[in-house]
Amino acid sequence: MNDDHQHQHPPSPMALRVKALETVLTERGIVDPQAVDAVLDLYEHQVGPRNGAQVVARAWTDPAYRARLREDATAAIGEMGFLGMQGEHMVAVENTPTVHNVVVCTLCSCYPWSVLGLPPAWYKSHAYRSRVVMEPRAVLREFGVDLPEDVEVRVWDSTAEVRYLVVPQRPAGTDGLDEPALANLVTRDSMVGTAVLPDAGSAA
Amino acid sequence: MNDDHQHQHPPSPMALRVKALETVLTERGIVDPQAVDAVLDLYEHQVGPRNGAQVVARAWTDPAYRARLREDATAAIGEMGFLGMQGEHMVAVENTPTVHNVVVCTLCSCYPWSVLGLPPAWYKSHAYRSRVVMEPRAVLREFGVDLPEDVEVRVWDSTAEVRYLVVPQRPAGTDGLDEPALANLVTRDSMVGTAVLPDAGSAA
Amino acid sequence: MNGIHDMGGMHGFGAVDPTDSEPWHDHWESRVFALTLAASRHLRSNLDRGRFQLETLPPDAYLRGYFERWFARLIDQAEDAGFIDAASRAAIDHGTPVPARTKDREPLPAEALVHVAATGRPTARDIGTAPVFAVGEAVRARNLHPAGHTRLPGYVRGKAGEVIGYRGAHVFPDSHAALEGEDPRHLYAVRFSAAALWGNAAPPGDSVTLDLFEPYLEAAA
Amino acid sequence: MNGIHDMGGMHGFGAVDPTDSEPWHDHWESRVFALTLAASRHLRSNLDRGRFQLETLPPDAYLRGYFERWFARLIDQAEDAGFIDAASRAAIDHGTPVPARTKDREPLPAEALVHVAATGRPTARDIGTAPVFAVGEAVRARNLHPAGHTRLPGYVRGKAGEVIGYRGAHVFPDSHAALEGEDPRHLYAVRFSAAALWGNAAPPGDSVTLDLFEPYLEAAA
Repeated sequence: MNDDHQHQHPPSPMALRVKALETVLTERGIVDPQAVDAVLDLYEHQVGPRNGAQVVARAWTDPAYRARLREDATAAIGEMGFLGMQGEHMVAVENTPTVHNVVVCTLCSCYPWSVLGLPPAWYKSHAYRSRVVMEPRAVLREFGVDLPEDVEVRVWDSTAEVRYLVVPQRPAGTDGLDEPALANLVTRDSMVGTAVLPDAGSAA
Repeated sequence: MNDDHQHQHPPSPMALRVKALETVLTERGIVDPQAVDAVLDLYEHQVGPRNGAQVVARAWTDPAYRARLREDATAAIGEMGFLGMQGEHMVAVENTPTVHNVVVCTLCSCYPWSVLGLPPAWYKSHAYRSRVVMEPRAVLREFGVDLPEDVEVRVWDSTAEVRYLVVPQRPAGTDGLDEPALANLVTRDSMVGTAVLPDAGSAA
Repeated sequence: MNGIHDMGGMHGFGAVDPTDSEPWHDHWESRVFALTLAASRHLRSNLDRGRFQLETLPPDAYLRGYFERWFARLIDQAEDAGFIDAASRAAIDHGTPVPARTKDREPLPAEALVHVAATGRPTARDIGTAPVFAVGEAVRARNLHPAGHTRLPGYVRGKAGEVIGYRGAHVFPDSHAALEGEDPRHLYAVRFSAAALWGNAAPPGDSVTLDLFEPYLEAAA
Repeated sequence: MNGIHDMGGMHGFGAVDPTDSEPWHDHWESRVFALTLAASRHLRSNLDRGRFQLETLPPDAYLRGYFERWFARLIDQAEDAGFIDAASRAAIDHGTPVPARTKDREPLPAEALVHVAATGRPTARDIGTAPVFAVGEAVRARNLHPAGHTRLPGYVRGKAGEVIGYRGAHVFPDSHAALEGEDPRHLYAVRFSAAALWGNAAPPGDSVTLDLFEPYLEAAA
């Protein structure tokens, strides 16, 4: 897989440097290349936003679960088997008609890997990190989310080892859907707080 | 002079870019190359720290002048003909056995050109700008100035169009010197506040 | 430290690009990510020290890009730990193959690494003291400017907020990053009104909440 | 704006090198300096706007170096004013000669430029109002975060100090940089104790004094 990928273009200076460093670290016994491949496989194919979407769909449909998620998100997410690195201590924050939550890590780019996978590049961008705490509404507009003035915006800056999962509002018109169908509606960005889920049947 | 200088080394990419921009600006009539040369001649050969040194030496020897410098430095420096761009509004701050003054511009690199000439590179460095307001004593130690704890350090951040001239303490052992001889002892850095003048006869 | 990484509230970085939505732009970025995890056993670092090692890169290097700085950190760590010297570092920088050496460590095997990733490393600790602040209490973030690692962002220092949650006691990053032990401290969710942080022009109901360690806080007057 | 230029109190830039004591490192730097002065008549800018044009460079470009950013500003200004287009900008970037064009302006002659440099451009103005604050009064720097140019550094915002001098009324940079007129305002020297700015670990007698415009200040409670 790696070779296929690298053969598409002449390798960049950074690609060559990384390859050289990997060679040294492998020869010295610092890394096992199979471990490198395995952890990439984990985050590219196993751990991702489908985990968080299942948590959200269950919270939408199971009031007792939702109560547990509010009370102790780490335990409630643990029930579903979605703990792991960068998800050891979880807090779920719920959007409502009057409250919109959005998550950032201004100091680096902390993100709840175990429920959302690895963060998108925009989450790690200097623009997002610097701006969303000071002008969240302007940033959200760049994501196409234009919040009314009477909706309270709560920004969560992940400054310690607590990781945040936004529980988006359940879209209107989804009463007939079961939990797996609901989970399919839940996008990654809606669980970071930079998207609002469209009503069912609307074009988006 | 320019050509001599440029022929010493193959021109750097920046040198080529600047030359190309100068050519465009000249052809379009935006700049007169003679004006460029003239203003460089002004700051390389006419306006420099010797101006400030004369102000300091006079303040040391002429109590009435020193009083005028305290009262209205712009007027007192104007008397000596040393006003000009980036020196339109001057304030003189005097070092004493218990007070040491040091000047910075954290936001850009404002500096009293008309009395000190153009600033040294260290004055414009990110290290100096960022650190001297928070840890002036540590920065001064990097200049070889180790101030006793009981000396009060006053940092002046040039955030508006007021420019500061530090009047260093007159070195001991200079009672017999006349004003021009005293001016020869006054260094640029002592008028920024990053140097203390050594006593006369000491090795430095 | 008051570093370039402490960028909450800065202007000048332009617009956010929501379409830049993948974890990496290039294959090498994924390798740097995974190498960093796979090598961690031998790098004399930890989660907090690793962050500090990013923060102490020269500011222009920090700004070069996310995985560019992970690479810079990894090569620094490898040099700190004695696995590469200046010559092999230069060779790596040129992207040239580096002479083979004897294997002198046992790398973390794939199963062990995946196990760590899939189970995590909790930072909560039991400590014998009661938390000083209560939920609902008014607190102020202290005006601290340590040269070392801290997780108290500049934009809240000196500002008053309210404790809205207690998170338990956790490994204290300021100590852990300095390799001075875990020194766990109570951790609180503290909510600041946007107006307290950014002035009265901010929308009245909006807020920013941070998880802040007890040593970062004092009772608000 | 809360830009990278507002670096007072930042860590991470290393030690100061007192031996780096000349105004420029290279001949081209002196040309950029003098070209900037010589071209100013035609560049639709002013002292304050020129500073803002440095501040709004991308942070990595800002950090590239002092005269590197003066060059970046000058070429931006030349493009803004219509003297170069994208093609000639690209040619300049490659350092290649740019096709000759008709002279369409009158440059500032040498004598006039030297006269300006040698006499200056005072920013003090007479305004009809009395200053609000008196010497000796306790004031607080407002917690302002404008997106535009300002000369209120981040490190004093929200902090209390004392007015130690009145400087007269001067051109207000926040307005002048936006090409919205001089709007002169009263200017004060305000002294902050180092402890107020940096916490109680700072040496007790030390202080930082800034020249701050009246709109940056409020009476301290």
